[in-house]
Amino acid sequence: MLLAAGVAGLVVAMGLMIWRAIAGPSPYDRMLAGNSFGTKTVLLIAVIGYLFGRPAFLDIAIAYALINFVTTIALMKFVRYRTLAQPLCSPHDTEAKDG
Amino acid sequence: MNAIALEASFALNVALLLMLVAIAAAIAWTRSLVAAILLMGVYSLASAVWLVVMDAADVAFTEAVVGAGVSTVVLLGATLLVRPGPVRVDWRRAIAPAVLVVGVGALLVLAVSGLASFGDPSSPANAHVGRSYLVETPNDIGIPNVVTAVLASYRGFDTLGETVVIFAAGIGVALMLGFGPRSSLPQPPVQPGEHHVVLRVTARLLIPLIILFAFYVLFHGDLGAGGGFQAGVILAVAPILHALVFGLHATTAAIPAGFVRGVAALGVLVFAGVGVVCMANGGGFLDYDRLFMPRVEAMIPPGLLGDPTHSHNWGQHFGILLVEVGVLLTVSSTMVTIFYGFAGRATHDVGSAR
Amino acid sequence: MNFVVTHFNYLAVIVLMMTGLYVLFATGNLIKRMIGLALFQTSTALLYISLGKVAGGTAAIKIYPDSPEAQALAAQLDPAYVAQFGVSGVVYSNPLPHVLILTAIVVGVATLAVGLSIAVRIREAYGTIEADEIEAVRAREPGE
Amino acid sequence: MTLFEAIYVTPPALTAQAPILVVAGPLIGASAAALSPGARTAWMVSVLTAAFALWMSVAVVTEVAREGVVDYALGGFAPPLGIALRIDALGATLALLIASVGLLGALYSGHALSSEVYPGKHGLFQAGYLLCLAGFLGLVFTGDAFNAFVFLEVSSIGTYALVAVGEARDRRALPAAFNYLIFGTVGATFYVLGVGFLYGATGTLNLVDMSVRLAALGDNFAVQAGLAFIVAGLGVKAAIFPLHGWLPGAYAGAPSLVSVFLAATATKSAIYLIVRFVFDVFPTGGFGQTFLALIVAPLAAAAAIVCSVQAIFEKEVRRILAFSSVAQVGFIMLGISLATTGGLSAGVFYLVAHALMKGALFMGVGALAISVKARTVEEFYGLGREAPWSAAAFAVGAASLAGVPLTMGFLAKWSLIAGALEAGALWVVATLAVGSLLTLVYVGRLLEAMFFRAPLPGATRAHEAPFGVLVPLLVMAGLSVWFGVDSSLPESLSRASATGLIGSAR
Amino acid sequence: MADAIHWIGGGLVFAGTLLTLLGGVGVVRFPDVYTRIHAASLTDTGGATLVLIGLGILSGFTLETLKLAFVWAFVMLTTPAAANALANAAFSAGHKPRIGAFQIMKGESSEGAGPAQRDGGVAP
Repeated sequence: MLLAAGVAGLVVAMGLMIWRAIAGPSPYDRMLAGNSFGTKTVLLIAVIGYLFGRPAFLDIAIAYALINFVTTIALMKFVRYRTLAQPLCSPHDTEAKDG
Repeated sequence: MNAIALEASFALNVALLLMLVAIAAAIAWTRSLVAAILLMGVYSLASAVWLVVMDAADVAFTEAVVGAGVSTVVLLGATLLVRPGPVRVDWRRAIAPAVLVVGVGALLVLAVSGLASFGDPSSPANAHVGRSYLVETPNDIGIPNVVTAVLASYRGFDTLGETVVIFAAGIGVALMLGFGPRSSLPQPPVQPGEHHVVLRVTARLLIPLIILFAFYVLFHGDLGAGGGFQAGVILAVAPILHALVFGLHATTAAIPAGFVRGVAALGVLVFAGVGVVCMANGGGFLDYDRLFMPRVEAMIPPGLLGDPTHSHNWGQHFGILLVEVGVLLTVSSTMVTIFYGFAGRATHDVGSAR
Repeated sequence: MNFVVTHFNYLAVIVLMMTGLYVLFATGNLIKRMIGLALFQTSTALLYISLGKVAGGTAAIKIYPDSPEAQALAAQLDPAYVAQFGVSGVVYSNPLPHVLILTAIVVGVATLAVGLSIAVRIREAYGTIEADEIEAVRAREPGE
Repeated sequence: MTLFEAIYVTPPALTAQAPILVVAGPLIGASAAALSPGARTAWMVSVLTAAFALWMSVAVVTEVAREGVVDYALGGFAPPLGIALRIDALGATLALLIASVGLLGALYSGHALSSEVYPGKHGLFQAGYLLCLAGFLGLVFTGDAFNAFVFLEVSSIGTYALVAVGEARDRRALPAAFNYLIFGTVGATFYVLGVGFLYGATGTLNLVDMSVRLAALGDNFAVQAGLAFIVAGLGVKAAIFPLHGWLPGAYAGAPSLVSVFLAATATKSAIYLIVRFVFDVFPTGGFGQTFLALIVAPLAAAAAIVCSVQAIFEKEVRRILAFSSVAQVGFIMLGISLATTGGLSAGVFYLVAHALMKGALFMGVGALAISVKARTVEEFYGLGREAPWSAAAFAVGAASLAGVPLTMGFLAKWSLIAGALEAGALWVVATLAVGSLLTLVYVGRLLEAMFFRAPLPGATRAHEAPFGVLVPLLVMAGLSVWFGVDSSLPESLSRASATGLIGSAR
Repeated sequence: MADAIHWIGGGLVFAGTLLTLLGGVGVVRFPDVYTRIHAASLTDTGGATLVLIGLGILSGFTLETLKLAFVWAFVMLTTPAAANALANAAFSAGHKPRIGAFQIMKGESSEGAGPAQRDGGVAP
């Protein structure tokens, strides 16, 4: 019962994230919503695995967490830096540029 | 608890489908390409959850890693290279497609009306061949994951074709976009003092874990959701993340583009080679029961790995594993080739092609 | 009305397919068209998966017949139903559509990659990825 | 069949595995070509692989001639659980055709490619070419509806990229390839949808099993709409009339090797699959044939007229040939939709004839274009005297297209008319007559330009294509004449195909 | 005992999802990027922790517990890092926070100003 209520809560939270992803207004809002949507799907998979009696689905949740991260980084690089190929700055690089 | 699971399954099915419709409508409606790409990723994640509810664990795995992962990255890479303006909408030009789409939709509804109702266990789709796989797999193949058994053994030829399709896509992208980073890649607009040390440290921690997880997915594919394809994509995510954080030049220095292409071809050769070995031992193509020569087969002790009843399935076990390794090699290296192609191409202007 | 309830999944999937096709045909932007194509292909996958769902079924990853897991799953369902449609006491969903769709998803991403790479080259050759502008450039070329 | 029995030297162990080797050989060859270090090695791999595929398909044809239908269960699982290859006379005919064109194309690519594709990409290009070959061969051999989709996509994905490579010569290849990709993918997805509905109604993917269960099922919306989706989806690939939009651009823009190969095989294998579904999978005289007669046949007739007219008004030689292909597909579909033994066998004969003549024509255009970048009809003025051998081969192909006696095209038209008269379909005869007259007009225009016009002032003078290009070209053109004189082989194959299809459905 | 485990575990899961839901409300209602990131990332990690601990209690000590720990580790590693990256990128791209000391100091409002704030120059 509690698990089912939890599932419902997660689905509603996912709906809210979709709203934010559609509404924007800035691309960072959208990315935030996408990333948060991903985290919620991870949790949802974990919970429904238990609810349906197949906890082995947790493997899928791990994959979601990984993919979600990589996608967010790719989007961030796209929006902020307009390149996928150049490295992200390390503190060392920036200091060299400043000096 | 029990009845709740069934009801929750139905409610989730409806809720997620409605969510998918909403996302699809938003994709159609939005004029921002970034939003469309991001929503496509969200769509993939949501449909993957729906797939879990529909008991399609393996498909959910694939859809998540492909739809939300690789597709998004490839779309972003392409969008960077084409530097598009906003998507224009011309309502006059949208009428004919709308009519066409409604026509197709009507035909689809007509077709669907001839299908058995959703979830019917005695529908032709579920009662005939699909059920036979469930009944026969323990004896024929001897692995728990029926989807893997069907994918790699019963319909292994399809999977060979699928591997070749991916290989062909790698060839196509390499023919179009070339192989790796150019010297004249654009410089990002970096503010003074801006840096991403958190990401660099996180990535360094994650990349080995990703590779480890990929091999877990590969070798666990017999027992649970997963297999060569999913593992291949996850394995490819490691160099992609590396390139995103540490730069493409650093990645190609570690994993050269030529090497990656070679591995892609090698994967197809491994898969087809398994088939040829089976043929050479007197079986049909991809008949894993004949993977070992009879002399070798006689040497396998019964009850190896503690499973006395299925020692006759050793050929199947090894065949599936080898085939999955072939799939992994081709898929991961093709995904990396595609990423190299898109991320490594410098933006060109008209006339300066090639 | 009853039809809508029993075939809800199929109808929702049809709406998704129509959306994908509409995006594909109504926009001139080549990248958006590829997104529409991907949407259409993914929705086709959803149709297959809906075909293979068995009410009360579970993923076609075998559970050992007498394990507590199997008993818990069987307890959710009417014993007569399990006896008729189950395989050694567990009702599974149909694995075949899952296998087919795994293949179809792969084909989808392959098409996406090739299509986008061609779109990139079009941008380099024509300076635009809007279908009507490409047409306009082509119309001015000799030999048309 | 005597020709092949004479040269037939295949060890029995290979004969038993020949069906799968036809498909798996090019797949392995493709990865070898992708791995090969230089352009020359890649070409040799390509030629050897195509030759092997041809050898094995000859073995399959002999086997089919002896047994009627050859079945091959993959993975050791009997269908419907496993995937099975099922080769009847029609499949064997098409495999022989595809493998022959594949080998000639591979030989031709030795010289023709270097002027069109950057040498560093030859390995990948040859790999893509072999993948297409494997895809088409797999498509005609498979006995499984979904496996056919996989091979459809193997060939298509390779083709999209290969067409786009033509941008080195003509940048219009790029939008054409993109268009082809969109159309082709929608078509393939429609096919998958149709197969999904058939699967939902029958529960099987194996074509033989499916036909048994469909016969028991009777009328059902899912089945009927499924067939409509399948024919529409494959109709895109086969360029059936309103769905042919991708074809002219793709054929005109692609590298000449790809044009040759596509013109000779791509639409044909899709037509094969349509025939397979309508006559083999669906019950005789049932919905399938009604659908063909009521919807596809009028469209085919429209194609035969409209696209011939379009071909007359085109300026570019390759586009003329491409529109002509759409019109000729119309003729083939007209023959097939008669649904009689005579009509079907005429359709199959026409299909083979068209593949050979279009192969020769596109190869001829490619050969002529090696020395001068001739594209439009005006630029072809006077080439007949400057490059006589290539021009002669082109002329033979054109004559066959127009239906001049002593060529295969004449026999094809003749048997089509005979089949239509036998079935009492006078409107088909009329369409054919009008279409043939229109064909004469554009063929005449091409030949006039090449042989009876002086070169444009200031045009660069062409010279004869290299030997390596000329040999496959002359062989291809020679086949059209050879089979026009001694038509026993294609005649017997198409007759066997038709009786196999109509008979097997009963 | 089994009943207690059921209630405690289920309660933790429910509490976790409630937290996530609250975070979702925050993401929709808060005024600018930074506050939204704040709402999302804190509740995501907190909610994930509660949910996964709850599931761990429900499952007892099996292989699944290990996998739960892995999921937890991944979520804890990636979500804050991604949030940090987003905030970092948004700030360096010129987004100004709408509330808080920064705005009072500079006296600027942010939403919709500056070219970098549009969809990276792609959207209208």
